[in-house]
Amino acid sequence: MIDLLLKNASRSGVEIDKLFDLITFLVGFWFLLAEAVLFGLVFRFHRSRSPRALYVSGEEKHQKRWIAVPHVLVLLCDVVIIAGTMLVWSHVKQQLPPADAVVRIGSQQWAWVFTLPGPDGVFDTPDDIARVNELHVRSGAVYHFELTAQDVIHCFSVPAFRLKQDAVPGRLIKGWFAALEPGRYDIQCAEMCGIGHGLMAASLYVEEKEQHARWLQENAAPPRELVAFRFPNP
Amino acid sequence: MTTLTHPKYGAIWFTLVVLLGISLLGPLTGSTAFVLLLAFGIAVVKAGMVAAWFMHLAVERRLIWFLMITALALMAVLFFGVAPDVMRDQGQNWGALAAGKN
Amino acid sequence: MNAVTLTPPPVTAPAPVRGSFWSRYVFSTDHKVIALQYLFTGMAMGVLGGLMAYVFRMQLAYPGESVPGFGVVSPGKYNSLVTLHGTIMIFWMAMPILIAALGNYLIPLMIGCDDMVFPRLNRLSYQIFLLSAVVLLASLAVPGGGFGGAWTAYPPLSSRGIWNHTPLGAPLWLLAVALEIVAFLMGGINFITTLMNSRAPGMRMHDIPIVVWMIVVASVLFMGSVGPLVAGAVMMLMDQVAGTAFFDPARGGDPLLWQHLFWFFGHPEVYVVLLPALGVVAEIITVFARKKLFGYRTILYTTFTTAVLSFFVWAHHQFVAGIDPRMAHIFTITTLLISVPIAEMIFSFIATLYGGSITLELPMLWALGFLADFLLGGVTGIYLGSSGTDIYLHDTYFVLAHFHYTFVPIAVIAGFAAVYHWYPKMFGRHMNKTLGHLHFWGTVLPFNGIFIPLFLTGLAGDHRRIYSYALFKELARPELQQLRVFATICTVIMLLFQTPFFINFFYSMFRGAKAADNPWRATTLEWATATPPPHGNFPHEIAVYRGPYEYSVPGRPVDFWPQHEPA
Amino acid sequence: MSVHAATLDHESLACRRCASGIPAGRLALWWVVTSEIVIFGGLLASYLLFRLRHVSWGEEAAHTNTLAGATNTLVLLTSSLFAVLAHRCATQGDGRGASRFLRFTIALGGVFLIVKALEYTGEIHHGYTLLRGTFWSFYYVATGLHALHVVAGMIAMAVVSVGAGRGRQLQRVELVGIYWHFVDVVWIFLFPLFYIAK
Repeated sequence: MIDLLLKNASRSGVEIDKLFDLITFLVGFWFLLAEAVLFGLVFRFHRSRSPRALYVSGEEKHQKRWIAVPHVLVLLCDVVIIAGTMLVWSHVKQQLPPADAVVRIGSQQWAWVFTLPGPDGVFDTPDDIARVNELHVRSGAVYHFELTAQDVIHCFSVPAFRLKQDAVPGRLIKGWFAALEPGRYDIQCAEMCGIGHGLMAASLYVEEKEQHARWLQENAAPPRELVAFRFPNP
Repeated sequence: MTTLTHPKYGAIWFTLVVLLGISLLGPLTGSTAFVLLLAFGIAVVKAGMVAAWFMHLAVERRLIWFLMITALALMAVLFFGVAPDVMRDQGQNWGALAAGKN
Repeated sequence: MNAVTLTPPPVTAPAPVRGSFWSRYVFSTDHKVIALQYLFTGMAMGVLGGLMAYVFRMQLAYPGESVPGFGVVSPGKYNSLVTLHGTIMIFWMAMPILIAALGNYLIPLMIGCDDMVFPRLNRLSYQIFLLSAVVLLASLAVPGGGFGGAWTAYPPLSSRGIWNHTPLGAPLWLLAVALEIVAFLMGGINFITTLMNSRAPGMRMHDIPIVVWMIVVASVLFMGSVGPLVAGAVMMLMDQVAGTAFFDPARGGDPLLWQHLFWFFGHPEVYVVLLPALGVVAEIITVFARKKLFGYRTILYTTFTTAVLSFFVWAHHQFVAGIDPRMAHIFTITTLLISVPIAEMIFSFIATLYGGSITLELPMLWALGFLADFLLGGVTGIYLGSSGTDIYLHDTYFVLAHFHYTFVPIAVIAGFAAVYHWYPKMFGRHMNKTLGHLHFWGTVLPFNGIFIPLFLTGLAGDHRRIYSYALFKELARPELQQLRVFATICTVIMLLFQTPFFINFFYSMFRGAKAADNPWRATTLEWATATPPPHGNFPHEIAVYRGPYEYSVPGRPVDFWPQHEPA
Repeated sequence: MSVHAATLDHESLACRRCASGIPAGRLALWWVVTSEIVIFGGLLASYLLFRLRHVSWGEEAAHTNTLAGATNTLVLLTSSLFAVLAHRCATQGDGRGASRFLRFTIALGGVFLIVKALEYTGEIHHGYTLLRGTFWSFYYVATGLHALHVVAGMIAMAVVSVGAGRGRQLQRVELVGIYWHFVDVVWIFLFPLFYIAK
């Protein structure tokens, strides 16, 4: 359903969208039912149709049933949603699938710094590629990210990936994503981080395998102005 | 004012002071775990005595006891809810970065 | 149905008003005067908060352009506008109107008492509240501007001036919130003690009107949850002004601690304002459906359940905030469980309508509007309480639309329901119906027009608190911008349609049709005295013989049976 | 109406009723204590979480002055005794006795503050200031907040003792006593937290 507004582009997003649809189905039913009953009762028992009200306490057993049965049904729906959401949560946030590559994400007021290990696949070597507000990844590969913040709390959010994680100064948070298809996607900061919060936009470029390898080769030397960025060691 | 029989406040005070003395002697034993257990055990006992006899919780309506216990229970909820984040340096998929001094 | 009182209550002539203007209206200890002081202050702050919404909605619809009546909205100003809008609407509009004004006005009247047990403490709490509002407004005028770290004030952003760029605005904001909390703690103690001790003879637990229960349970909730936030505020203030590092990880603090302390309060706070609103709706639907409340005890017990559960759900605001992911499971379960008592309560309200004889008077319209709109706010909460979908929806406009669908029905719609319902009692006159209908439809329709589009933009990935979407290609799409413009136009319409209300409110106070003592033919005790009630409320001590909602009792000549009428 | 209006402040209907069985003043005070429990509870829970996380804080805590802490515990316990003796006098209708005991309590509160001041001075003198580290921030904030409560209690007791000395509002002696005992209880927990656990 979210797909209609913003197309999903990641592996974990598929599950989240399905969960969203499940919840929409369940709560949508209750919502429509409750609204229909509400308006129906207001219409049916308007004074013009019902000049004298009944005396119903709602305290007797056969009356309480009208609340008790929906009560149990709501609880059942809750159980279904809880089961679904636990599954999705553990897939997206808890179990990281084996990584094809790792990216370090640093955030500060008001920019993102993405560090890729470069062609050799090892961090802290001269061919590391650090880029401000620009992340290049390979389509289909599982990326682990290591997320932190320099100053205040930021939030790494890629709406098209259904991916969101706060970057907290003082801690290193790990997570994963895997893009489904090539393209350019928005990266946003989703946590209020000061007056430049609205400026913390970045781009996520998903590339095919060969294209990405070429990009890594071409950019293996770190641009000079970025050497100053200190990525805190875990 | 409700009628209230007053216990022997002097004796209670004396017990409290003795307990204070014992908690001060704890560090002499040298065992950290014992010191902590003793100190906090005595603190709970002392607080209980002050509440029960000086604040007259012992003869107060049950409702007030319930109130105090609820407030303390809420703090326990807070503590255990926050502990996985604030009391630890490591957790699932996160770890604290080396900070500055303490 | 005006002015029909078949059982004339024992009423003496309204007391002659004595004393100067100051002692009667400003330094009065009369709970009704204090209630009106809270009401007027809350309404004034509400207007201010609404105008702030106008400014930043205009910025979002027409980014970078000068907003008529304000000027160009810079990012700093935008942040401080959204922060202050949130803070004001929760602390200075919803709480004073729903808890303080209604609690002060209704509790002594509805339990058949002459005043609060501590009238001077009551006056002091209002004065501290007023002071807090002044401090808050002052925080906007200091160098550096008003605080802009969102109403949740997450550190380290809010704890250090070098990051939030409001070295004076932030501490003043925090001080204002702390003062407001003090005022409400004092007021809450007064409410609770009054209800526990000063009920009219014969009023048992189950004879207390639901709205009084709700306000008092809300006060207890507030008191139980706000302590850690007060402690956190002390720490935050020390961080801001003395340079300590409670929340600064670089020097040994932990920013997540504040989030926990804040939301430990912040989530029960939702119920602190929700419960009185539900109480108001319960009172109104019984009166205008001429029905006994369906399942009084069920509603009461679900209230308690909700109150208790609300202490166990706070971290659902922090699913993606960097908390340990294992905790999310626990908080998902507790959060979704809370939907059960709330759903049950709403079902009971709807069931109350069954078999009724409904008149769509103005208060009833607002109460039904509350139920219809709050339902959407309630069900969208499921998406956010469920950790899996919250990953995507957290901090998007979906969240924003969700909680506006709860808070606007709570604070605005139920607030207006209360005002329209008790206005005759407060001022002894009726409000104009035509203007009232204009106001109702002009508020409820644009309200849906604002937030349904925002649900959609949220689903499309719009994040909150971003002052311009120009930099985000996915969000700068024209169809999304059209939704934003539509929402903004609806905001302006909704704000404009508050004018008939204010005209109506102040005009009717002096020129409205005179109201009888019990114009709605209601059963609860506040209708058993003169209109408006004199200082001291009841001409003589009043006793209670039955529950609060005895409408349409078979075999009675009239369809309501007041609580104070002997059998 | 005029009957009520004349007597509203003290003899109001609201104050004459007592449905819960606990007089309004004492009931309200228990609610005050409840709200204070969660305030101090939040602060101490935060401290405890940090303390259990940072083992190194034990070394910092070694620099707090146990003797001063113990003295102050003794002082507060004794002051609580006087507060409760004042209450006993009040229940026996002896307003002057209650007033005298309250003055002793205030005096001991003063002693507490003096010891506290000397303790702070010594620590600051040795470089253990508010900004030395988060342990010390907690130490000063927690004990400082407690000291503010001591001051508030002393002021309240001064007001009550003046009234009690003239035989008025004797029920207030108990109320201010409950508050004072609560302040004492908070200190009973602060003492091991900051002075003994090292």
